[in-house]
Amino acid sequence: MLAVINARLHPVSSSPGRGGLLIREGKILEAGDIRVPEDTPTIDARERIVTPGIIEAHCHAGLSEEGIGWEGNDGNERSDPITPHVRAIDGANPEDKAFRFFREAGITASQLTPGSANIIGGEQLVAKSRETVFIDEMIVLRPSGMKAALGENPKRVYGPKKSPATRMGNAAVMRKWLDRALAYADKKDAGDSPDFDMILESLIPVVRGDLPLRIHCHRADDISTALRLAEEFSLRFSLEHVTQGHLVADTLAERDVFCAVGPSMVHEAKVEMRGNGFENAAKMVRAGVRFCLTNDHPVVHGRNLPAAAGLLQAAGVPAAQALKSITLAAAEHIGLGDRMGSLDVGKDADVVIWSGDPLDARSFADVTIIDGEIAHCRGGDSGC
Amino acid sequence: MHAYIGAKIYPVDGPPIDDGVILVEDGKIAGIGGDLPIPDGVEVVDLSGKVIIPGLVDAHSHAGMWGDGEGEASQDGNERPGPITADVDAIDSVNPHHTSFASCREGGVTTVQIHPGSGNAIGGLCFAAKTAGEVVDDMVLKAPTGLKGALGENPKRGAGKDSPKTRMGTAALIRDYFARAREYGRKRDEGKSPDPDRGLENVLRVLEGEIPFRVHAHRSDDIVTAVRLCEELGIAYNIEHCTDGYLIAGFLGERGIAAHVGPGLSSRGKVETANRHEGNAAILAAAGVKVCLVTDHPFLDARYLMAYGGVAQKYGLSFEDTLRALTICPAESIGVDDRVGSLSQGKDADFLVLAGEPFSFKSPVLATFIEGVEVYTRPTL
Amino acid sequence: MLAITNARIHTGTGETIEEGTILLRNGKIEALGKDIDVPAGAEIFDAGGRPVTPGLVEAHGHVGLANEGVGWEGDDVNETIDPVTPHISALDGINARDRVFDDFLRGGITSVQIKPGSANILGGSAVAVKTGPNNAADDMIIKANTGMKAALGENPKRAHGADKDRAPYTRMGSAAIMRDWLFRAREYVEKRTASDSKTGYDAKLEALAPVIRGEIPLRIHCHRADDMLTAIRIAEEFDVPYTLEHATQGFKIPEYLAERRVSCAVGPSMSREAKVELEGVGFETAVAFQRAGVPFCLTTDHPVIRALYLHMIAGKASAAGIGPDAALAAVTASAAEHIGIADRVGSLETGKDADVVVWSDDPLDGRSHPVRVIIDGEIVYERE
Amino acid sequence: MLAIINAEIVPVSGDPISGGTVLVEDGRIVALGTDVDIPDGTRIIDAAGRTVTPGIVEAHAHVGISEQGLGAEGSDHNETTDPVTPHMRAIDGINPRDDAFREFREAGITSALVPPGSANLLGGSAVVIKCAGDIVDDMVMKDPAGMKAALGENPKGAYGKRQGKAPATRMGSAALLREALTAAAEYLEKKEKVEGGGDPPSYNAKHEAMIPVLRGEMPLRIHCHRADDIVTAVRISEEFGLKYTLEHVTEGQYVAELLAKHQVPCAVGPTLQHGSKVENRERDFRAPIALIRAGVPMCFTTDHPVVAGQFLPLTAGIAVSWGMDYDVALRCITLASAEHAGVADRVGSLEAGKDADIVIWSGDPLDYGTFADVTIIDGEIVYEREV
Repeated sequence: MLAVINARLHPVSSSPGRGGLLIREGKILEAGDIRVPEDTPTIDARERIVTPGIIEAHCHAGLSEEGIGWEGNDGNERSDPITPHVRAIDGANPEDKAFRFFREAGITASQLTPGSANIIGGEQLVAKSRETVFIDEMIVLRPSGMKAALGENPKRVYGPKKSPATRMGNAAVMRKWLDRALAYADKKDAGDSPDFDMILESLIPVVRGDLPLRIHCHRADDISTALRLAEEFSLRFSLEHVTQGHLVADTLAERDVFCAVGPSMVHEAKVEMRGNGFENAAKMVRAGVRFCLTNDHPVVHGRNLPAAAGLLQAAGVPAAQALKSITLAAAEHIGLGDRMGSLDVGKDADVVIWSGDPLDARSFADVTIIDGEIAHCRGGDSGC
Repeated sequence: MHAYIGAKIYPVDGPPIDDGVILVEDGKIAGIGGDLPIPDGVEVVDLSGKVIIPGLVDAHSHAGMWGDGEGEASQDGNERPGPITADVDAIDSVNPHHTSFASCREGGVTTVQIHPGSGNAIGGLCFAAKTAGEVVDDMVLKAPTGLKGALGENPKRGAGKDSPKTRMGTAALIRDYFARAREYGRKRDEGKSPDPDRGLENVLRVLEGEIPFRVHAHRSDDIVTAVRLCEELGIAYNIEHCTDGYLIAGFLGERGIAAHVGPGLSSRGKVETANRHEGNAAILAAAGVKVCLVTDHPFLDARYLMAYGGVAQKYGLSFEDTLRALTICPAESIGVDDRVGSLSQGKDADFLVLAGEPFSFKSPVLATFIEGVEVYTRPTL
Repeated sequence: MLAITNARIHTGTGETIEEGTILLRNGKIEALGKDIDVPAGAEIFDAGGRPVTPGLVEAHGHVGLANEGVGWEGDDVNETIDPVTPHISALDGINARDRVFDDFLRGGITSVQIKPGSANILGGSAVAVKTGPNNAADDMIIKANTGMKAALGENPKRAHGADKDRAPYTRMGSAAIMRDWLFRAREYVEKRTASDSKTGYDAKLEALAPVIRGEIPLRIHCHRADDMLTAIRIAEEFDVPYTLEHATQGFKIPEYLAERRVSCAVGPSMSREAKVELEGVGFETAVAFQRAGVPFCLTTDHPVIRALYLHMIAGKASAAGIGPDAALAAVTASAAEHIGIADRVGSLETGKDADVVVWSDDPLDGRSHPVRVIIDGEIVYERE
Repeated sequence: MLAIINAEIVPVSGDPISGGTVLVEDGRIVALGTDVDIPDGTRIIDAAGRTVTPGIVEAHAHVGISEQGLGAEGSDHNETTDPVTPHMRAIDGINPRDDAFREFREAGITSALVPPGSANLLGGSAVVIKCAGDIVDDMVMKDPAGMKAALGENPKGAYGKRQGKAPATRMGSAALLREALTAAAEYLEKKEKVEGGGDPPSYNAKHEAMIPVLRGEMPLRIHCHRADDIVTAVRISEEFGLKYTLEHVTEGQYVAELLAKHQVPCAVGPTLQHGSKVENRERDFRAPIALIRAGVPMCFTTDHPVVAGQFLPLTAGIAVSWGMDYDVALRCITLASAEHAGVADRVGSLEAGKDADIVIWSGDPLDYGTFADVTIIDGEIVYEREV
């Protein structure tokens, strides 16, 4: 049991109010007006703001490690543009310092994803930022999606000597393998036993619509191509980055496409990122696009995700919605809206006590609680 | 509803109309004529002294896929590894926000057939689109409209390890791939499900007559090889560029082939274009070839397609044929003449307002309309 | 003449004037203070009590050399042909029309020192320019040659040793090359000064001569503490003026630096540990420097962190412990001193350039933004 | 002797003359006007209803040196072994049998400045030639006619990107250019000191080639597209006190005032080119119109074969459609081009005493459908259209 009292609660799913949280076995037992049983360890929030843990919906923590060269870089299996059979779980290092920085910044969960060098890059997972040496102890959901990519990255990595070398090639390579996976799945369903093929086997949940394909796309035309492909194959899918989504915002809103937008803090690093910035993200929000914010850690450090939400606010999005874009909306994006992202009874006790307004870059996460346990306390135990 | 009155109209599928009227409703031409009653409540636009022609149709363009100062990151025209990339589709490479579409609108080009590049012996699917929009899928007029093929220098310059080294090799590759497609189709028809292969399926669409093979060929021997191959395979086709066509005009004319002649205003940068001649279009047209003037954008900037028409006319193409070569002929060649290429009731309201008679520097495009919407207005510098 | 009235003026040197007025005439600050008479005919901008600061100064950047959203055609940062290229000049690579300058104006930055990249041991001369408004770099110059870029640590050995299989391969190698050229330059200067000299013109040595003569500093890129010490060792050996750029691990040796009054441009502190040598990157160094009395300023190292967020970085440094006055100085007056242009910019004082920013709110809050940016008395950016 | 009579004469340097006569003798124009006596035995061309102008001058064309319809065999404009090759001479690479010369004559282009390409920072000396002849030396009007230089993408693409050699950046290009200029200046200084008893420097072909540039005897002709490259070109030229011209000037509209201040001659184009590079992204007619308005001396160029030279008049026509005065546009392909090339004393306008380079047009010379009916170079009919 753990209690947080005297808090200014921002539950995200409902309006802010004063109150506390009662936590048992890693879950929120009571929220708001709570009754604290005797001898319950209690943190006095002293009127500080308390929010759900921040969620980074798209990142490469553990795969592209902090402060290490190629030895710690396991994000892109560049041997072939189609690698659905590789899994983030086999590359993510729980000891990557990024997770510590996450805890210190109030980021309690993240979706770990292979990079975007490949058309189909591999299986993703969602991890809590817990301190452990066993990745399995961090995992909330696996697989949480299958990484895919369009646009510049695959064609830069493989072209011009090898396909894909163009955007047409990107789509063609994707179609080719989805076609094959469908044929393979059909054969299996028909009782034929095709020769075992690990690549096709890994794609079955994708072509059957069980596992979302999470498609990296920046430019508006790449977004259109992603939608075209997803529709053709009736995929479950989400879009990742969506830098120029404002140009096709109505379509995205109409089709209720899940979009993880970002990293909006970064400069126009590539041609396909022209116009990158929070103004575009804000336009998407205003158009009603289903939206969460990502820093694409390490492209922008995940610990700056609350600051990014602040910049979204500065671009004209109401603060509550900006906060939602890094909590509940992010949880929904990764398929865990029922477990995380808000301070509701029954949800995981991922909680942050802030030194100030969480959207002000000058604020600190004073206390970070993951699954009911104190994972970070600024200024040592005395701070709790 | 809008009524555009007062201009001289070249409908292309009928005689010119002095002081004509075009009625536009819901993006379509609701009426056109010299003495047309204007219904009440219509917004009237007076274009006295101006000239209206249909929006230009460019049968060979790479708009949205490369060039125009975009640099290497936006080179999406040739799926290099080749030599056969029949499985790719040009639509997946087209960026509607690319400046090339603005160039098209400025030049009066309202419909383009976008091809993959000519780096590969079989390059991929072509499609037809309007030149204004945010999402390429919404701009599509027809897809696919053909399968791109290439002969001559480009495919043998290919970077792929299997790329052909000679013209003989290119022809052999195409023959072989079409044979495999036939085999694939036979298996499929027999109910044996072959491993899915989009490339072979796209070629089957050509073999089954759904779409034509559109073959890039400059030199006369390449053109003849294209004819030989396609006749042998029994498929519909046309010739792209057709630079040496005038040297074998009779051979092409007796077959009634469509030739997409261009890019205009270019120099002779390659050996296979050494015989380039400005009179090519006129000679081909006289021989009965269906001539379309094309930009091959970006190689001729679409802004200057009208100037190219002027040069073709200068070298003997009649005024009417020049106008047709930029409108209805390419519309027919692409298979979209039910909607564009001329101005008649029921067709899309794609038209240009010119300052005067076409094909002079004195009559630039003042405004471009696509489906009734003014998508370009000439600025003052 | 332009008068900004009703402003909360932060002069950049630690002073704050409430309800103050600033008079700008002929591109200079004519007067500022609480009781300033606004002459008849002056254009008046009522700041409505909002904060007004000097135009921010970015001490270190590659602006205009690395064009936004363009490939190799617009990449003019590193002349990696040779590890020693002192004869090149940043001025010759600046694309004054690059959109990046918009980013600077949007971030309230009015002056920037532009340097060649850090791939080379001796990289070329730097230049200080205004960030707008112009089409020609030459019209933007504040000071033509502000120093000689140099670099130690990972970058030169990666760009040459690892990528090109030539010296330097190691940190020892880098130091040796730097020494060798400084030695040759010293000899060159002596010989060319001698009246009977037969020594022929040498572009590289000629470019190093002002360093040897003490006219411009070496500006040495270094992250790790040992690289910083190497930089100091060499500079003292040749008795040339110098500054340190980045100084990421300065928190390990603040007293050593304080003793020598070494000016350091610290940053990009919001970055991740993208390289081994960035271990410990954060705000600890700024705090340590503040305590020990090391002269320092803060930099974004755009595009590593977008220049747009320089004021957010100052805010974070403030929260980390240096306090608001020092934080603002670190992106204004101290930065101008670091570059050597403090006689003209970096603070609001009579006679200085009329480079002024009116902010929507506290500039140290990352969410605030400039509503007016004024350079040389001209409004170059407006936003409401 | 040759007389063109009944013509609508547009001399460019003066007012048009209706129904006039141009009289030619020994390759020169001896008289023009409405009142010209035609000696007996003169060959007469009746140009009734047709326009007569000076021969068109192409101020920047790689004709003969980057040949048409040939591969590498006919490509002789870029000596890409070294970014500094001032000792190359365009005249040594020109093939008078390049078919493009025929096209030029058919399009009324009678003279051209031929520079080396733009892969090198210092590419070699340019030459001005007439567009008819079998032996290039007999075609020469001026040699050398400027030293070709280049900034921007081309040198760093040719060396940094493709060969791993300097320059790799714009900064590197500027540094190498400065180094070459400074080294040559020091060489020249030593040479000049010889008379005072100094040791002569050992012979250096590159430095020798740069001497006329340093002495201001011929201009540096600097390839630059983007505004910052234009500014760098001006910066370096002013630094060394050089005579210089700018070539291409695609983004000239952004720095028109600077160019006007220094009165830098600009050859603008190829405006009809496609966007082959990032640096020519903004090619259109804004630059020429802005330069003319600002009072910058300018002319048009096709940069043949980048755009085929025959479309130079058409380029001027399109400029008129964008608002350039007709007379100015025509001047920009005749007299202004001749001034840019440094041969205005001989060609570019119809004046008594000038070379008899004359074109009789079927209609308005700037319109798309107009032919050069007759092209005359040095008084000889070098092309006559069959009608």
